[in-house]
Amino acid sequence: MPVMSYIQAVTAALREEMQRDENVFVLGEDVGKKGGVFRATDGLFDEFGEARVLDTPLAESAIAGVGIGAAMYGLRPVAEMQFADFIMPAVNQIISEAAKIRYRSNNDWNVPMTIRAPYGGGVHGALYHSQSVEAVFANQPGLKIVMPSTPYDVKGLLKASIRDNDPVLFFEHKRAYRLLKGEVPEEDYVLPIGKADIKREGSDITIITYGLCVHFALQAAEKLAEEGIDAHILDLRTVYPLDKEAIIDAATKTGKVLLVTEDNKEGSIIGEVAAIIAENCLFDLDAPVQRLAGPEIPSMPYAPTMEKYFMINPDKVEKAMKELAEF
Amino acid sequence: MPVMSYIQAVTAALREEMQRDENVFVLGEDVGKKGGVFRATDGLFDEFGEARVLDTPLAESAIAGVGIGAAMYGLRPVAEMQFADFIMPAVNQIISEAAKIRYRSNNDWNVPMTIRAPYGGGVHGALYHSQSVEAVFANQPGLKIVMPSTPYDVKGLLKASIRDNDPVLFFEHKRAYRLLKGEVPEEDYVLPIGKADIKREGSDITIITYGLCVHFALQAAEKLAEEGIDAHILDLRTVYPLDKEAIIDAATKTGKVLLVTEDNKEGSIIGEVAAIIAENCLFDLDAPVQRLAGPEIPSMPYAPTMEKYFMINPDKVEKAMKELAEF
Amino acid sequence: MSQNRHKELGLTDEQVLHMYKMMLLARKIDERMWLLNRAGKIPFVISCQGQEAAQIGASFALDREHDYVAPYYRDMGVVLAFGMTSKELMLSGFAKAEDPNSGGRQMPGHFGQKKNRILTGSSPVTTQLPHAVGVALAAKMRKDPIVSLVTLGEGSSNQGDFHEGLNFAGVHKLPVITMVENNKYAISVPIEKQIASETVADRAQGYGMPGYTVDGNDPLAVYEAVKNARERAINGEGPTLIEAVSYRLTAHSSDDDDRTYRESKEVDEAKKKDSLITFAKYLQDENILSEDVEKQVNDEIAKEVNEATDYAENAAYAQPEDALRYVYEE
Amino acid sequence: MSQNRHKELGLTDEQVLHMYKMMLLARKIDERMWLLNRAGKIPFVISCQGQEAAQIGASFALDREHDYVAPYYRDMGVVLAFGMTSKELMLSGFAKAEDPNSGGRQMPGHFGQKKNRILTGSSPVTTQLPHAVGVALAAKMRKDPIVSLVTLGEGSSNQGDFHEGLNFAGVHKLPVITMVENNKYAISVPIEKQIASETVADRAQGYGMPGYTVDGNDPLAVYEAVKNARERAINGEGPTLIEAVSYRLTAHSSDDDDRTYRESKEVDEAKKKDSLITFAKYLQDENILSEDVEKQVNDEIAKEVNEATDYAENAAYAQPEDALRYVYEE
Ligand SMILES: Cc1ncc(C[n+]2csc(CCOP(=O)(O)OP(=O)(O)O)c2C)c(N)n1
Ligand SMILES: Cc1ncc(C[n+]2csc(CCOP(=O)(O)OP(=O)(O)O)c2C)c(N)n1
Ligand SMILES: [Mg+2]
Ligand SMILES: [Mg+2]
Repeated sequence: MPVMSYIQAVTAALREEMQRDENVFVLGEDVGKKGGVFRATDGLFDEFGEARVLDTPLAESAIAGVGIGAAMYGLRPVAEMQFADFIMPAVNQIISEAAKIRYRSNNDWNVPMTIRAPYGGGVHGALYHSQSVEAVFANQPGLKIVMPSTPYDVKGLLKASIRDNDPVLFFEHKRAYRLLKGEVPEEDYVLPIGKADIKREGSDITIITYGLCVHFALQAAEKLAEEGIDAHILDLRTVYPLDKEAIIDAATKTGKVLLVTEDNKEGSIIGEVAAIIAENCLFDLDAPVQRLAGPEIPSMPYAPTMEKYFMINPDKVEKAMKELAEF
Repeated sequence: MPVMSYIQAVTAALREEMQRDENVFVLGEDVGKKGGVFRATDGLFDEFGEARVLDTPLAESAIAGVGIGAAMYGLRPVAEMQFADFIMPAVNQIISEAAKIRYRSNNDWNVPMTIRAPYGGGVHGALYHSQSVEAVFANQPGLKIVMPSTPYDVKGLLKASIRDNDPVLFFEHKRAYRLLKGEVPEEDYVLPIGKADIKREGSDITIITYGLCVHFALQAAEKLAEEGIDAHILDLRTVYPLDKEAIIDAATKTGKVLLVTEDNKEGSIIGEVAAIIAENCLFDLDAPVQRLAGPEIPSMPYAPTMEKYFMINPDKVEKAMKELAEF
Repeated sequence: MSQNRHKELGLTDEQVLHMYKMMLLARKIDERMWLLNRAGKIPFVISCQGQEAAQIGASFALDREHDYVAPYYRDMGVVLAFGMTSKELMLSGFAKAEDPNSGGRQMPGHFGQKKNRILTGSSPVTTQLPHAVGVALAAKMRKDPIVSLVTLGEGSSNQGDFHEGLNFAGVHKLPVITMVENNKYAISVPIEKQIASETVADRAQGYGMPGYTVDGNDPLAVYEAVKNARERAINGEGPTLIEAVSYRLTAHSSDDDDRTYRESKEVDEAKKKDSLITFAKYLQDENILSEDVEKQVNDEIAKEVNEATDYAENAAYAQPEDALRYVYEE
Repeated sequence: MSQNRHKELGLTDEQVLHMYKMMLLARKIDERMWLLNRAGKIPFVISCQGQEAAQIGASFALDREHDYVAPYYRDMGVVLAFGMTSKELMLSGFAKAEDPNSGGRQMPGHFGQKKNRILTGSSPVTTQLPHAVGVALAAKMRKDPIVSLVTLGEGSSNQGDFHEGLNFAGVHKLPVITMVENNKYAISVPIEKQIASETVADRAQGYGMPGYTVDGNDPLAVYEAVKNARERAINGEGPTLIEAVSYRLTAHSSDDDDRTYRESKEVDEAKKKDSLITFAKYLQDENILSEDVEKQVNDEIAKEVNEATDYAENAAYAQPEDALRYVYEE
């Protein structure tokens, strides 16, 4: 199996889906000739031409809204928001429109659109090129939010998102783009949206997380294994709607749960995860449900001192895991 | 003490603050001559003139953005979004700008702006005139979100919001506008933003909620009192950032907690409340943390059958309280 | 109106009579909705009154078998012309399960019907504009010879989506026609406080497309403008912005009292230009609408509206648990 | 450039020399930032190069003691003219605690300094436009005789906030000047794929305000346009839209490689019109910039940039926990 980077898996999924279905097309800022500011759409302009790899004007609400219209007509747009931080002007189109079109038309119309966006920090991106924005959308039935953690998951989940008949927000961790590499089958495969995935089996403590933090948790788990602490790691993969069953299973398995997100804590995805646990497996717990997250500040600063202070890293995860194990 | 309706308390707070401080002004759609579609700004146009009670063009991002600019200049704008559902076009200005201006300028600039919006259902408003939108904003440090439940709280908290030197989202339940009446002092008073309030002391079960649901919970509590079930009711009042201490106190007091929101459940405010409890008072609990909320659908439908099915009401709250008491 | 204008436009007598009937049908359904509202039978009405001419004029200039429309809440005329029936509109008014727009989930005026290529609409204004642009983009990509028409109010032309959508259409020369139905008010706010430009059509230049202001009380003037725009679009020459100026003859909606912000004299003046009166006059002068025909038309419409009302009133609501369906694909 | 143009505009020899010095200072700081970036000392640069004439021309036409500016990320010229120092800019480049813009919290180019009436800026483009309109509204309410200037790129003029903000300003006739710095690209996307209208100034009509396209390489042309706009604004005649056309001489930012989407020939052509060259030539022809003066200016600036760099490089970062401060009022 070939080894690819996280971003190469994005490009491969896009290319294969465009080859497979002529209704699939890409639109966004700088996705065409330049191949995207991160080069996620590299080569697609040459292979599929301008009509299917469309450089749009700098206007996110139009990118989403035009995508919705094209999707209602029967195409499968894959819209890129250049940075997740810049999805905000499109919130009305995403929440008021894309999320509600099937429901409000009583199943008459639907929106098979994927919106991709690089999120996350640790890249000297400062306040507006580092944010985790999933919580803004994670209360909107009609939407699905996918946040993969490995190249393998990226390819399988992006393909599934593009084929999904409802709108999917697909957030890619920008620091993972070139940092994470892994085996990715050349053949066609899809992974199920809505299903969490056990990334490590273990019996002492449970870590539930998603995105780049899965990687940090795995690193920490390897270290702690040497100390005899055996961590069970659940990767949410789809952060909305959550895979309740998998969460409950993972929490009850060890009775000690640590939730990790790179987002600031209050109101983040892992609050809902904690609530599911508190509602469903309270009496299986041996320790309070712990949360490790960013501090309650608007976003991570640019200066390296403060950025590092904000970012989750393997050491912080290890420390929290150890504390929980010792509880 | 005079008795006023919830909406009269809104108008009174606006009038008094405008009289008190000439920097306070109101802007929004139809707030001027018409006095607002709900008549929340009734009479202000005549009393303070067009310059301070400004009918804006139909453009929410401009209402928020122009408000931010005026606030940075030193005024105290009170912007009205005609319905909370229509705040979505302004999300970028609120999340990217208002919330982050103090932080990003390292305390150089600030935004003393209040954004008022009527939210909530049960008024035949259908999908787009019934939503609870607080969860969209409840992960954004820099913002405060106030959702009062009584005319008394409305007046004290709206005044506090207007005087606050940071941006405050002030959501008013539109069904409460004329439904709820209560005593409101004529004199000037403010209530603290960020503090929850015990609306009923009790010893058997704890209900934590906010907005119109406080009223439902109080009604249900009266009924259950006859059956010997004594409910403790905490009104969050400020839903972001949450009053953690009050939540922990209320949860530990009875060890049985029911959280209630009119919003759909997953990703709502009460998930964070549950997480705080799971993190801080797990071993004080005698029952799983229960949540009563709307179903996982985009918003409540128009047809009375389906609207009723969605809306929280005293009976639904009573049933949930009883079940919890009997756990 | 001058003689034989409709023939100059290539419209037969039958066609203009058809147009008139549809304008009248829209008006009559709307009037019935108000009666039902005042009788406490339906909670909400939002009216087409005063805008029927623009709606029918524009629709008849399109290919109603193939083109797409993204109407706004006042466009009863547009959806009727695109195949929605009186019965279906009444089902929507009563919020009954059979309502094809939303199964009673949305308020009346929130149109949508896939089989008739009517995009589903919401309440936040102007969001439909980029959707119509997206349809035009998709049609262009697929080389389908169709256009999309999107309508909105003049107040709504101040939303960012207007700007972003029209610029997108202009850059990519897409076959989309935007018609602003300028009825001079956005709820209580008169046009002078909404829009700084002299006309809404003035905005077209900023998007590299032609812009025209036409008399929205004259269905033939609107027909002509939209017909030309459609030709441009089909020829690959890109989008057009059309402003149809009329007047909102009713309050904003059944929840509004317009006496608090406008003079009844102003409304009375506008009523003199009501297209139902002026277009009827034109057809009478052209000997198309004889007294007999008029009586017959009125009777037919009255019967249709009565039957639609009765049917809808007696139809069933959706079951409470139906609210749970169709959040995602099932 | 024709003779004595600056005197016709009421500018003294000293003033135009001052303008030139500031343009050059901006250029030299910017060049130094690139060197520091390439040397791995600062992670990010976004350039003013090619736009200094517009920035300085516009700023000098304002009352730099009282007016407000809402600059965008390329506006090093504007903030220098409004009182930010070279040292402060370098502190921002190095993200040090003393940086007055953000204490090292934001990337360079995210300007803000209350004491100099420079509104704080963010990354999402065009959000600053309504802010400048809000300042103008507030000033009008308080009857303060000032204006606000907001700048943005031509690509950014496609955002909804452009439309909503300018229409608001137009309706309320507010003292705000909007200058679009049209450098022909939005990252890799050339203007033809960004904007459907012929010029950005064409959009002014849609907001009931005058719009002008001027040569952005000519500081005097920009000065004149902004000066007139300021007069209009102060006289209560409302807002103006100005488009200053130049060219982006560098890659979009230090993260961009512009060779993938534009020909180096095109860049070379544009460099011939570089305002640092053409304005220097004008000043030489006017005997304002003799060889001696030029040498002295260059020396002064080199010294200033060196000192600023050294200071900033040696300054301290904020402490990690400083990240927790100033979320709310303390
Ligand atoms: C985004 C948004 N903001 C506010 C509203 C509330 N609202 C409904 S209709 C309306 C006025 C619309 O005026 P106009 O566009 O002129 O259309 P008209 O009703 O006059 O036909 C307003 C403010 C809304 N529906 N959507
Ligand atoms: C809302 C938003 N979307 C996308 C971006 C990413 N981005 C940064 S600059 C830029 C291009 C801006 O072009 P233009 O407005 O012409 O300004 P220029 O950089 O050419 O001066 C883009 C797309 C952003 N900053 N904000
Ligand atoms: Mg109108
Ligand atoms: Mg540019």
